[in-house]
Amino acid sequence: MVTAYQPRIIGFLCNWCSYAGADLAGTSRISYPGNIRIIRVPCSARVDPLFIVKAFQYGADGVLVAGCHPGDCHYSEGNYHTRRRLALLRSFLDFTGIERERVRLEWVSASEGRRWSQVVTDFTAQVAALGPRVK
Amino acid sequence: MSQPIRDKARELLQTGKVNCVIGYERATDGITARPLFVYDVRDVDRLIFDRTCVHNLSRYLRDRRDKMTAIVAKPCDARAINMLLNEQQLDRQKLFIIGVVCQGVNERCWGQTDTRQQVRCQWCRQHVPPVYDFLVGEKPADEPPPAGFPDIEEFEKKSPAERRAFWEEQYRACIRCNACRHSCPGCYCQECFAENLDPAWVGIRIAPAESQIWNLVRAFHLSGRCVDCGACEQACPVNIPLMLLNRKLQKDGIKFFGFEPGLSAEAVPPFATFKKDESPGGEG
Amino acid sequence: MIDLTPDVKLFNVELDDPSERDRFDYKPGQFAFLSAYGVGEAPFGIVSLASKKDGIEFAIRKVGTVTAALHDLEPGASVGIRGPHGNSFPMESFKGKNIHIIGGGIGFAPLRPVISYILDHRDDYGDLLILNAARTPADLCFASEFETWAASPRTRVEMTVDKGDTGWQGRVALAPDVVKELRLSPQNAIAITCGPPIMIRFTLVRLKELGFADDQIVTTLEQKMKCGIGKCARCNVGGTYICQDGPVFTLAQISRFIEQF
Amino acid sequence: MLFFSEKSLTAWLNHLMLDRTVLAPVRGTNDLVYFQSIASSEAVSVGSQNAALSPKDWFFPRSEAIMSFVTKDGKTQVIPATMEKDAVIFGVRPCDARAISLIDRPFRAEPVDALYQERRNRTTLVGIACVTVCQECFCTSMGSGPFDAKALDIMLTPVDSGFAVEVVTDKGKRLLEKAIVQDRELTLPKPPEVKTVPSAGVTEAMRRIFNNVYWDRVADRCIHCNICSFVCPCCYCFDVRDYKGKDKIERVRSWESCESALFTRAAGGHNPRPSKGARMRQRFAHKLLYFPDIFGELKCTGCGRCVKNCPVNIDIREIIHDVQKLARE
Repeated sequence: MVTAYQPRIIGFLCNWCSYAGADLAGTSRISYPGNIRIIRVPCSARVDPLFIVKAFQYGADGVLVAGCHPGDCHYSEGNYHTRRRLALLRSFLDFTGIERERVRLEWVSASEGRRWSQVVTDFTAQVAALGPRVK
Repeated sequence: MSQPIRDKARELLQTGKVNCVIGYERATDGITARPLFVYDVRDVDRLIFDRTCVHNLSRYLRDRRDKMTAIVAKPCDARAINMLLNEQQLDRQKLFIIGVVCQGVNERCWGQTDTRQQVRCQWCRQHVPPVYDFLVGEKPADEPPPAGFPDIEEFEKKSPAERRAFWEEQYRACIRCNACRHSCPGCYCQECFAENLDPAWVGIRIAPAESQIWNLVRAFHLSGRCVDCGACEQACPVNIPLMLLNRKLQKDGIKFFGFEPGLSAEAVPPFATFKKDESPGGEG
Repeated sequence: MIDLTPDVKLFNVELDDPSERDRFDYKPGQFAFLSAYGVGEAPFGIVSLASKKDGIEFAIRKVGTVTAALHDLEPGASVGIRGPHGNSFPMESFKGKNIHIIGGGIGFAPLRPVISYILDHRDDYGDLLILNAARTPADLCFASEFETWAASPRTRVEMTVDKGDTGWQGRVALAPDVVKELRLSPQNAIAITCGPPIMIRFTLVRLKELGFADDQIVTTLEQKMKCGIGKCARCNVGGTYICQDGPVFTLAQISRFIEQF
Repeated sequence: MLFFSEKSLTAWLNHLMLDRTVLAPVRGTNDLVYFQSIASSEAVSVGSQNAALSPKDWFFPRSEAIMSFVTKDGKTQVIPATMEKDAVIFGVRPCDARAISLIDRPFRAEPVDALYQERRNRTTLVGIACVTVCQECFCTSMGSGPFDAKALDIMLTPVDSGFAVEVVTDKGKRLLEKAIVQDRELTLPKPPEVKTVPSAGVTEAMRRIFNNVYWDRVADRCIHCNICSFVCPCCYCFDVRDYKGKDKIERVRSWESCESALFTRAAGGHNPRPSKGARMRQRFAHKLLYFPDIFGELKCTGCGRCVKNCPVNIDIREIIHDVQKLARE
């Protein structure tokens, strides 16, 4: 039997918006690919770029960071900082051969269960298309 | 250029304005230069300055935060001082900066006379230190060439697989001596993330996977802070082209945030601020 | 595993193969490495006597990653043990002498086997004075054994803390000052001390002032170690390897060190 | 005298590779020469300069699992590491061979480091004499020399179109059994002139100036970058930590440097060597004072790698000069 390649994806979700959004997707029985392993963080700004590099070192094929929409951060401005950091990190990792498409930053609110499902589905397909990171 | 530095150093020590002048002297090969700490006017004539003076001496200032110190600073070294001032790591009042006009420095190759100019210097447009108390050398009249990153653009043209292969070879070469960190003026953390035991972000194993996380995170911690002084690359005993990583981050720092570190003592580093309606790096 | 203080636990390590127990022979003052599998290994002084056949005891303060991992273990968990290493207290040569034991904090732990040994061979030794010092009353190691010790013939137990608490009626003073206050007599005596480096240094000075000769003062030193067998060149003080040449030294030996410990 | 033609040397190396690991200097990453396991003698690059890192990496690797632990049914088993095949290191310079013989002193002393011992017993060292010298080396002042064969099993000296072969040990003799060597008259080149340093009596001088402020002054410019220890062929400081894997735990030993600020810092924070001066002195004292006191030999072979690589030119030759001078004052 031939099994399609299943990428391993790590998701860092902010506690206030995106984690609640993912929860809503669950309670609303909206399905999405099970490739993602979710790590809850207090704010998307808690995601030290080091976590992302470490996830790749441990064999992740993609990393998704999700937080509150701009303006909605529980801590006022954490997600603006995340946006800056991740922009630079994606470009930097791409430079070292970890394609920028393997890292994604998304805004998902607590009410966007459906959007969460869409984001995960899209990202999983995108990472799957790149193939395994470690060949 | 050595004589005016010596004269100034003598004056500063004699008047008691500082108790140490950090500059350069000739190394034991008779060719390259090495850092020199002058405490005594009798030693000022050992001071030199020329194209072999590659070290970024501002790295030493963190050991002398509370002492009156004079320092010989090339433009990139002075940028490092600004960067450290931006981050509240130095007291400007305790510092006397002997700025030197610089037209580029050479690769540090012990015992070799026929060394090339460092790659980064080809595209440097900062020939005069952005901060100094006393300037040595003539300000150049020519318009400097525009800054650019042709080396980075060239590397970006490679395929992801090629880029990955290139860096994986470098990770294999890395012996994790940490000289890159110790030569860097920006790496002043009391305890580096790499030394954290719990969690051990970087294990002690000298192996590609650990070297990858070390090299990438080290460079990224200097994003918006690296002043392009090349100290890390000059120190590396296995010749890893670390400036490729650093210069990539500089290039993007300018492109995404319009920021070049170290040009002013009052600048706000890019990761300490944000704009509400920006989209750094574009969408997707 | 027994809690001795808020951050010190007493561990009783039993060998998987009981027949190996006799091969693991040790003397008061020796140390061994314990492994918390998956975290690492660290050296600890053995605090029991070899005559105790149902296990080997260690008093371990939670200070780093290995000790934290050991503290987190459940009773019955598996650990690695390597040793015994190092020299020991010359108990033979102490015979017939008055013994002063001065221990500070967790540094009191390696002196406990000396006390046990003397009490087991009580007639071989003169008067025994035990001074246990700690930061606070709660940090006094082996407090539950003080009464038994004090009840032994010709044995006196003294305590001191750097900082008392509401229930504390005893002394509040630094160990070296107590040494001075007690006017320990060097007459036919040996003083054995262990504690934080700063306490050892000052206790040595006070003992000298009281007239103790360099060979009457004995201490046991501790340094960061990786191998315990004189290879890793980490525990050396000057050219002296604490792991092999020590950890037990007389002041006569220490004063020949060229580097500070 | 025995003679190896280049052709028969190549054939011999290729023959050795059939059932052994053969390491030789190979030009690799960033144009530096390293000792690497080779699959063909064509890869060998024996130039006039020594390799960037010494073959100590083979006996005392930068990182290795010295043992592993497997837990089954509540019992933990300790599995020692071993070596697969016998090995040959080709192209070892006299200074690096001597360095290995110096690391032998502590590592092969009782209790022996079993893995190191096994590697030593099962590895044969084939040396190449230095007919030219690097400008930073000073081997003759450190008990060796460009033609010194003492610590090798076989010594090859470059001559016209081949090498003169000196069989130093029985192990070397056995390795040559399948080799085609001719017995012929050979004129050996003259050993090159090596710069010297005043190493005689430096141990006593070190003892005398141990507490001199000199160490703090030199350490001013030291950036404690660890390069010197990592490139040194006879530095053997290491760190040990556990790695948790899926089915086993590995106890890993890696190179470390006594120059590192955390080297002697114990859990709890006490550090007997808190200053750069004390740490830098430790490195030189270990080489020039403690090791000679214990083993009777200076722990330096004059290979010059630290001199060449130190970013701030802390030059052991200059240190020895200064120490001798200060001790006389």
